[in-house]
Amino acid sequence: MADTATSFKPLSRNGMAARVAIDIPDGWYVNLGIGVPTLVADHVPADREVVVHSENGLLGMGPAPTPDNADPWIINAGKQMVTMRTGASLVHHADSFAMIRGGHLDLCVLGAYEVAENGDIANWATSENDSAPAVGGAMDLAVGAKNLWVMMEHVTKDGRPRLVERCSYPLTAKAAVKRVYTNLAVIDITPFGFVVRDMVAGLTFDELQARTDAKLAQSN
Amino acid sequence: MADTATSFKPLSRNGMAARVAIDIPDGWYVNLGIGVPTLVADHVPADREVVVHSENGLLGMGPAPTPDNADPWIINAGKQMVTMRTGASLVHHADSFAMIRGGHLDLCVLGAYEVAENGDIANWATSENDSAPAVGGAMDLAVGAKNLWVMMEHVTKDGRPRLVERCSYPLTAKAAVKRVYTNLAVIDITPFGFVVRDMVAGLTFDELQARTDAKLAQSN
Amino acid sequence: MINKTVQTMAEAMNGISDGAVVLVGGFGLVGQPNALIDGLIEQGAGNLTAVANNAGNSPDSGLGRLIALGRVAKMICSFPRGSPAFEERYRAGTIALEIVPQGTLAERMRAAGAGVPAFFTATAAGTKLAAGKEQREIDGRTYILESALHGDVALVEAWRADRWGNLTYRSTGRNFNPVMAMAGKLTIVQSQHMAELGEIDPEVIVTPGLFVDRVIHVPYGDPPREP
Amino acid sequence: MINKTVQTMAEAMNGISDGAVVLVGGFGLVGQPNALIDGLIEQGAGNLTAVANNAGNSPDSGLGRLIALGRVAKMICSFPRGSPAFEERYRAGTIALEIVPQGTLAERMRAAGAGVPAFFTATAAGTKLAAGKEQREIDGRTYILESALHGDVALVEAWRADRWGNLTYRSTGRNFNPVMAMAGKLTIVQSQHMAELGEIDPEVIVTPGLFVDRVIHVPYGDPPREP
Repeated sequence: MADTATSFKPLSRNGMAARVAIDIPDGWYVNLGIGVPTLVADHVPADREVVVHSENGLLGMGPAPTPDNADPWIINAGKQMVTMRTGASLVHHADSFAMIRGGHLDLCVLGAYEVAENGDIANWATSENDSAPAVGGAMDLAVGAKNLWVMMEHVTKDGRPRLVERCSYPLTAKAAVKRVYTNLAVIDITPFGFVVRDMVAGLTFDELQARTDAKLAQSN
Repeated sequence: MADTATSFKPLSRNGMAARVAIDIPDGWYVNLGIGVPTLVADHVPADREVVVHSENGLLGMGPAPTPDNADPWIINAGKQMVTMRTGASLVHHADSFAMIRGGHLDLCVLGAYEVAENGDIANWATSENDSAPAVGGAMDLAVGAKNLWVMMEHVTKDGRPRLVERCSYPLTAKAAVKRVYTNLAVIDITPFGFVVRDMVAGLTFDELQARTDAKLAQSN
Repeated sequence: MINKTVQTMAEAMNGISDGAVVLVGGFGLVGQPNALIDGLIEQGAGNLTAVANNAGNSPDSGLGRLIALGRVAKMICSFPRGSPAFEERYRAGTIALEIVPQGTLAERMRAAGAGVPAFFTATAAGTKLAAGKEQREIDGRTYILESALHGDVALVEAWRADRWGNLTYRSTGRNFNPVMAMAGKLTIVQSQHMAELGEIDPEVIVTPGLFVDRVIHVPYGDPPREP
Repeated sequence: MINKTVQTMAEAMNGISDGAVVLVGGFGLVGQPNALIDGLIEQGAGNLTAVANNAGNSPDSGLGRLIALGRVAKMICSFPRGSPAFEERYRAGTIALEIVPQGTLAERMRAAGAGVPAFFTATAAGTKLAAGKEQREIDGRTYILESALHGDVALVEAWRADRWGNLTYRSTGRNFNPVMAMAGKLTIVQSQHMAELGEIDPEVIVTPGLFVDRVIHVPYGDPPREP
């Protein structure tokens, strides 16, 4: 389904990141998954202190370094060089995952292949993938954080919906996702399924529903 | 049974401590229980480095302070002021007991009320005791250390044997003790029961057996 | 901006309810959050379950005082001896007692902080403290199942703290404090010293601020000296 | 006198057997004990089970090289992508793979070091990684039982070490290293710097020497920079 004939403009990756960032309250402890979610850190409003956790034992991650302050000993879970913010702390992997698994993070933002209307998330393996399966810390993050938000394109490159009645790919966690940010909309997962919270300008509810496998409800 | 008519001299508490200390190899990590076992540290031969662990998170405990270097922030598991040796490290309680429970200590020396010939130890509660039962770290130490040695008087004040066929007091741990140091003898716990390894000068095997509930064997 | 420091003990104690499970740091007289306990006494919550290594010492201070005032309905600890207030109430049957081996106590709270609801341990297997607990042979050894021990509140004593709640401890004042900080739903800290954010080296922070909810500056000096 | 420092890589590697379970510290290119792996390659042990977060990176160094040389029969890790040597052997069916979620991997080794033979966790419950695992509802949530993961050998990279084996790490070079140091029966450390005993503040030692068996001084400098 081509979006070019319609009058709305899907969000860019940075647009999605900015949309997520404005919903993160001051003072939250947040883990941003590898890939697009990492961009969220750059969009947190300047008047909020949001503490970013990286699974490899860094709490209080800062932005990418400039050439002047690059330190190859300081990397994030995506194995990119980063910086430490004032107030940061370092722990080992078991303590770092105690933060995650013990329910101490307010929020984790993950990418996903699919999210189901019951909150199931599939983000680590696809049936097409013949290389070795790789889960990393996604299963820990999905069950551990107080809030799990997903960031993803609303449909796949070939137009298949990613918001589904039931995940077709192997699950990362069951009934874990609370909210999904796509390039078209913000959708809550509720006991009654998907509830649309926000849409890009110019997009109609019916157009969004047409791009979604499961039934959507409108927020009041 | 009075020992005064015989020709041997029971060891003093410091004599027992010295007897234990000469059996501790260079380089061992050792936890010394509250009470008499604490005295062992003072008798380790000067040419050996034995690292003493205290449950409250101090590895590398040194002797009691002089008035000049007393620091009320440095105490041992018996809540006495101690010192830190060069090379000491500090950890929290869960990490400290990970050292114990994870099998990283070479030796723990505990006091006891009774030790049975199968290695059972009773050292935390007696039936006469009507105050609140108090176990502290004894159960962790008894199951965790690679070697558990017990230091105790050979008989009670009223002459009842403490080395028994079967403990009458509530157990601290089952089949845990490897060796017992008393004021009369050193006795190994083996698959065949108690085996006498050493006795104080002038004491005969029969005299020792007469003061012991379970059957003793002689070491070859 | 994150600022966990509070100026008054009333703010520090806000919201603690009757019946709360309260974790109390410290071992011996070292690292005891006695100012926070005084605050809790003032605040008024009762029918508490207190979790600590000991059941207090003197009835005139700290946990001993909380017990003497009849605020503690149940004590969970490893070593309740040496606390006249506890012993009196225990003999009178007016306080309940759950004895937990010291290492199991620490591990149960670490488990609570780390999202482990239950774990097997060899400690206490085959003893009367294993009564009623699930038992299992694993690789030829007997273990019992112990459950996570969460606190509604954790009272912690630290040496230095900053406004994010990053903490260090002093010497053996560390003891149960970092473990309880992890296990408390509401973790309240009294700190001897306050540091500017960034003053504490990231490498030496023992309790990262995410485990901490409130910090109050209580520069009381040294603990009393035990014999 | 305790002196865990060894002068030669041959001494450091002495006694590692074919079939050993080898824990390999590091995350990304940071904190990787690559010199020890070179020593292990030289030493000759094969048919190894390697435990690490990744299955190596380049086939020319570290764990990737050990795999490329056919020494690893089984890989236990959370994220094997990005290792050509591993992927080639995995597709060819000449290396076994056990995928473990990263946090479960860390916790299983921490459990091994702490004497916990098995523990419940919510991670992976209801997923295909829970297949064959005991499952239990506790307080309305589903958990699976995971077991301790011991190493016959742990290979660790540290920043500073003394002759007792007390260790510190640098920045995110800490990662799995302290956890693996606890979980290894034989823990071997390569350290960038050697300190005199007592030079490292007791408050900032991350791995106390009792977890460490051997230390070799390998001042290699900074890790390579990833993009």
